[in-house]
Amino acid sequence: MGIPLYWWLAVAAALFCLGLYGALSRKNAIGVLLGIELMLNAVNINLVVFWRYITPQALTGQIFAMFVIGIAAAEAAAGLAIIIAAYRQRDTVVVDELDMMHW
Amino acid sequence: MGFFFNLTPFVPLFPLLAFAVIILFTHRNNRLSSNIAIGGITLSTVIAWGIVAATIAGGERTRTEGWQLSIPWLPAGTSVLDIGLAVDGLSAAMLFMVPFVCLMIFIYSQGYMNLGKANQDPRYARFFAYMSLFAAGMLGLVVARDLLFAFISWEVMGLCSYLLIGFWSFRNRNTEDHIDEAQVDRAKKAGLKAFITTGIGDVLLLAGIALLYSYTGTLTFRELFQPETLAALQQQTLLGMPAVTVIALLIFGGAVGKSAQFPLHVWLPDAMEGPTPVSALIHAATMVAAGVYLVARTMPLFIAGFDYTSAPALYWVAIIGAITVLLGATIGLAQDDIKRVLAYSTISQLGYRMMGLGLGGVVVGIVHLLTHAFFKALLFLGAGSVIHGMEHGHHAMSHHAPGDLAESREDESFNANDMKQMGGLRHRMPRTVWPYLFGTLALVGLAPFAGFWSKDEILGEAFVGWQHTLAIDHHLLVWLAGTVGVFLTALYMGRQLALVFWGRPRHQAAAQAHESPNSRTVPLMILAGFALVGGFANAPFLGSPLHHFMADIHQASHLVNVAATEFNFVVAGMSTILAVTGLLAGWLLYRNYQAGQVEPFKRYLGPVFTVLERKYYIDEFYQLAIVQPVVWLADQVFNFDYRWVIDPFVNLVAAIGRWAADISGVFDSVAIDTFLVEGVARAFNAAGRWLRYTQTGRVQNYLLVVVVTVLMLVGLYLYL
Amino acid sequence: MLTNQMVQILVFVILTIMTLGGGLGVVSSRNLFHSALFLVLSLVGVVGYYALLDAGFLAVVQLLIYVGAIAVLILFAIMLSRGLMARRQHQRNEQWWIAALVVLLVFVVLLVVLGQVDWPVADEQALLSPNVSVGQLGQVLLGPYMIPFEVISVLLLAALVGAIILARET
Amino acid sequence: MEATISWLTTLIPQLPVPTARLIVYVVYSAILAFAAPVVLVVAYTYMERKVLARLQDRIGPNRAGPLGILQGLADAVKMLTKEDITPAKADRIVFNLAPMLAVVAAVLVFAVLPVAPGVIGTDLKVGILYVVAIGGLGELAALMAGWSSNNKFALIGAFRTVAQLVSYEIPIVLAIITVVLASGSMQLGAIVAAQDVPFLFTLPVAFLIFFVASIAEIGRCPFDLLEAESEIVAGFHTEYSGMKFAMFFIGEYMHLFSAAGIATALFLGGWRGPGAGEASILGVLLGFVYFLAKTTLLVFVMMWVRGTLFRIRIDHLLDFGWKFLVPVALFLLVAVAFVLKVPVLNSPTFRWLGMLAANGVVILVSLALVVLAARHSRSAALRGVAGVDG
Repeated sequence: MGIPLYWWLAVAAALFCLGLYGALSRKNAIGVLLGIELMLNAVNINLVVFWRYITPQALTGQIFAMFVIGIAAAEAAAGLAIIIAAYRQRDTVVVDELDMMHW
Repeated sequence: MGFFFNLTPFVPLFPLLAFAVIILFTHRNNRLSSNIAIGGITLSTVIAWGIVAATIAGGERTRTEGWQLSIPWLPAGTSVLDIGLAVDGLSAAMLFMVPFVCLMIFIYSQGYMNLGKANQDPRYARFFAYMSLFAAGMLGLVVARDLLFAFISWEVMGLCSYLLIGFWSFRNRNTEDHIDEAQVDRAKKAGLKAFITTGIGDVLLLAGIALLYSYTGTLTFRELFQPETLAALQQQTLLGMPAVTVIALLIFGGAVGKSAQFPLHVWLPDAMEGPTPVSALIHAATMVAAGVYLVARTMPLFIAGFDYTSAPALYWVAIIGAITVLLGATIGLAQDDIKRVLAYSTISQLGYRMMGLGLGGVVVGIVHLLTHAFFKALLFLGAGSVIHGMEHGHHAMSHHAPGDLAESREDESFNANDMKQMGGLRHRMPRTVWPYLFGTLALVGLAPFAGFWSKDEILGEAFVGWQHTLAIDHHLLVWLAGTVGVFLTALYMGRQLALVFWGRPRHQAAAQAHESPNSRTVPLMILAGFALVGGFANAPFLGSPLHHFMADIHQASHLVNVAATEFNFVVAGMSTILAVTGLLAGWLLYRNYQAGQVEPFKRYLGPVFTVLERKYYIDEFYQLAIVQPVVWLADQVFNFDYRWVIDPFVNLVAAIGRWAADISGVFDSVAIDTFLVEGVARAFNAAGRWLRYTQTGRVQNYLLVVVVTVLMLVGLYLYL
Repeated sequence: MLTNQMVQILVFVILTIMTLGGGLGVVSSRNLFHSALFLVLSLVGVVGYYALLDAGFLAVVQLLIYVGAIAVLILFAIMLSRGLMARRQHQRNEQWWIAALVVLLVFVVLLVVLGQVDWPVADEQALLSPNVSVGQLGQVLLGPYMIPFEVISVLLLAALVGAIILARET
Repeated sequence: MEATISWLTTLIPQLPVPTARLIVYVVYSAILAFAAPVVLVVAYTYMERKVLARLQDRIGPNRAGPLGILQGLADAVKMLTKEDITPAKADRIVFNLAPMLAVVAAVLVFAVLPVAPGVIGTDLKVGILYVVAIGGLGELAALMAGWSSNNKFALIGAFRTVAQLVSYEIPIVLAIITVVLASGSMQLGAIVAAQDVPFLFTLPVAFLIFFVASIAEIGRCPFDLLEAESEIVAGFHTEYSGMKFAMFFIGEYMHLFSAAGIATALFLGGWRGPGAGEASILGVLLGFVYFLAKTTLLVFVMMWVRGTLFRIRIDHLLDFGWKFLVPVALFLLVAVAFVLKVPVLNSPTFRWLGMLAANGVVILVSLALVVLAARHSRSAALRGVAGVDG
């Protein structure tokens, strides 16, 4: 492979950090969800890279990546349903205003 | 015959399937649901008995090595976590009892929950679903091959106990049942109490399992009990003890919670807030048996390198058992609630089993577990029958009471569980009284009833062990506690019989009570048969067959005491005399007890009786020593936050800011200054908001804190 | 002249610009719809990564599920709550600058840590011939990973049912 | 493609192979992306107008060129010279990107289409999965167009379109899986190679499901709800005009061709036919002719359907997808998987016959169920009427 392993890991780390920043700083709940999707993808890149570079014969990395994609699908479905339900009830999707757990 | 072994997975699977089917599909059809539950447990029973037969036929090899099956659970990198099922002599012995007693209880419940009647429980189908899951949990534990699967089943049981004990916390108040807020509240609290109290034990057990896995890398019983593994575990030290002892004590902690040993016994008496079949299930076949079974199963860990000082695991088992025997039996003397007496009796009898295990006697403990399961299920179902009879009497009374008793119709103090309001029921309930009497004699331990053989085996083993050394050791302790326990047991059971079935009715309801239907009395009779003959399964004059059946399993580790005890006439004679004396004393004292009188025991014991009546104030002690401090601490933290430090500080800061603003306003009222003042105020305001950030209720704040914390932890890990 | 390695590096750089640029767009765009479209861009970049890493099946699955399903789902949700989304409101909360600092710190720490680790990279021969058989992937998925696979299926079903129950108008 | 590369390198010996490959790729893609669409669209619009006209007892275009053959060209010129309007409040960038994405999504499918023996853009191992995945981009384009137009009709149209596309993707995938099971590969080349007997004859139900759902995916009559003028004007492309509208239009016709092409590859044996083969240039050309003929036949059937059937209602459309096609496809999948695992049917002929029988059973049972349900609901309705009377 022509590309050093470290590059891949650095790109994945950068993507993860972008996602983390999105999850931490977006006001809108859907924006938070987008950030989480980015983080999941960063993790997936790592899994596949480790498969390709460290254990190219075993398929574990790919399998795990597929599981993560499955989880992401479930997360998106449930998360969006919650957001829609919250929007209906509270007429907002701003995370700061969804503080029913407050105290 | 061997083919039955391959059906082992179905033993826990059928009740589990029944649970799933009822919850998902049939919960609207009550009759179908309960029939599915009963069908599931019946199939389990059939297979389980087939397995028992196969184990008997299979000879020594089958009993020692058994049959096993392993399923890869989660392949993670290099290691694979397996779960599996296994059957050996010990499991087979349990498999004989558990599904059958469950079956009896299920059949009984169908009548108890008033199937098809007007006052049928509104959550009838759900009840059977929970019961099935409960049975599945216990059966899973029995056939577990490793601690992982055992723990899963263990937790399933914990969940079910919570759901079932608190079953009536959702009771629909529109039905005809005379149910009040207080009872609903009690049921709720009892469920929570059981869950939390056993949860304490579960945490210990989980810690023990985790330790075990970190030391050995396996959780399979058979691999754990290899002599090399045990020796290696003995070499390691942890907290000044061999690691194996620490692990054994942690596992015992789990058993203390589940099997209601002192000091975690407090949940068991409250557990009778659930429907009576649940009490029977918990006290006989499942919940409390689980702890005993787990200790028996992991006995090699307890025995490895046993001595009194550096590796005292077994010693503690015996001590806790002895304390529990005396504690349960003495409290049982002073209770008025018929089920509560039985509950404390269970605690006391559990103590016997633990004592037996504490002597290293796996077999004696399990034999007592088996016999006790039959007669305690019998007693509880009998008590349920009595209570139902009383309720019926109360119901009938309000419809056609004779004129002179009209005022008692609005009798608010009526309590169907109160023994002091019963009396003379042997005439009203002739088909309940005989099984109940059988159960009592078995519990008290009179030959030839089941309890006699199993209890005297424990005492005999202790006595023989003591004679061997003549030292003041746990053998002596067990023997003394056990013998005193026999007398106390006889005393409270004598009192109960006299109060419930003899004497004259002390409440109109008791006079009007009538017999329960067949669905309830037939299981009683079947169980009574077992209470009568069950003990012969391990009678010494038959050569202690169960002994040979189970003893082989732990022989591989060469550590466990597996020799069958000789029948000892001194021990047997002594306990028989004490038992008869106790029964007679209880009966004589309470035979002529009249409503409203001071109890005989209270007369003789005075303040001691009050202590017993209040259960040694243990609940109050817990309230004082644990619950209140925690609440107090929470209050203090709250106060710290809102009353004393943070909020006042914020307010103070704001006040200072305002004051400063005022001063500058007075000092220099020119508009330019307001800019600065406002800036200061805003800064303080921001500071105030900052200080409150810890309590924002906003997910993203918390998330940020999490990230920062993780970052700091990583930093610590890297540079320290 | 173009060598194989140079082509790979070129592709990698283009994909990185797509992925990270898309990611930056996701977290910085004011219009949420644009955010979601940037997410698609970023995810397509990841598809390219997978293809570059010889994980062809995974690339197609990523395209199918992320772009075809998840992104469409998110866009749908945004359109359903359109009244709020269209407003050009501030998309950052007050703690955004702390978050930015912390995340930057996390990134630096990650880079340092990743650089310190001595990765056990497989030998040349193994790297040249990775196992890319889709058939084996299926075999493994329904063999050793049977139980996790089933659990994921049940989880998806549960999420589906839960989502319907949550989002259904009562 | 490799042949072209070697030809190029022999022509210019100084040229290194990677560079040559790059050049060839670029040239081929250019042909694929620009030339093919225009030719296809012009040809198919002409064909469609003629076929529809004949079905409606008209003559059709007959002014531009002999037999009106230049009509398509005239239309194209008209379309390209029209004013290109962007609504004032539209989301400009997204608005402009959407039609491009629509065309790109249609073009990308061509990459795996086996048009002639050995002539295939790239024979991916997961080719058919790739086709399905690319379908998602089309939905994305519709969503983007609907959102960015800032127009209620466009938005609702986008919703409808995506709901329809998502619903009909499921029966398509299930039908494809039966083919994958029967052929044992997801590679389109291998699927074509596996069809000694075309799957049309062994899996007719799968073909029907695929074909019907494909029509819905392309959004043609009777599933052309996005163009239900009386309800939602013109769907998600209401606000588009001129060149950008032309791009949606091109995308649609390319989609038509690629759907028919995939159906040909999956069910009609692709380029296979007497004399076709990779051995000689003649065989290759013959294969291409077969492929084109089969594809055009399917396109013709679609036009025939358009000329014959009426548009169905949106709820009926969704019901038909979810309550009929999906269950039937699922049962078919199970039945075919079962037949393939029956050890007795180990000779190819028996396996073909077994699959055919399974198909027959599935279609008979499902039709019987439909008839029963219809009868039931009809009698219920009648009883309702009677109840009102009584």
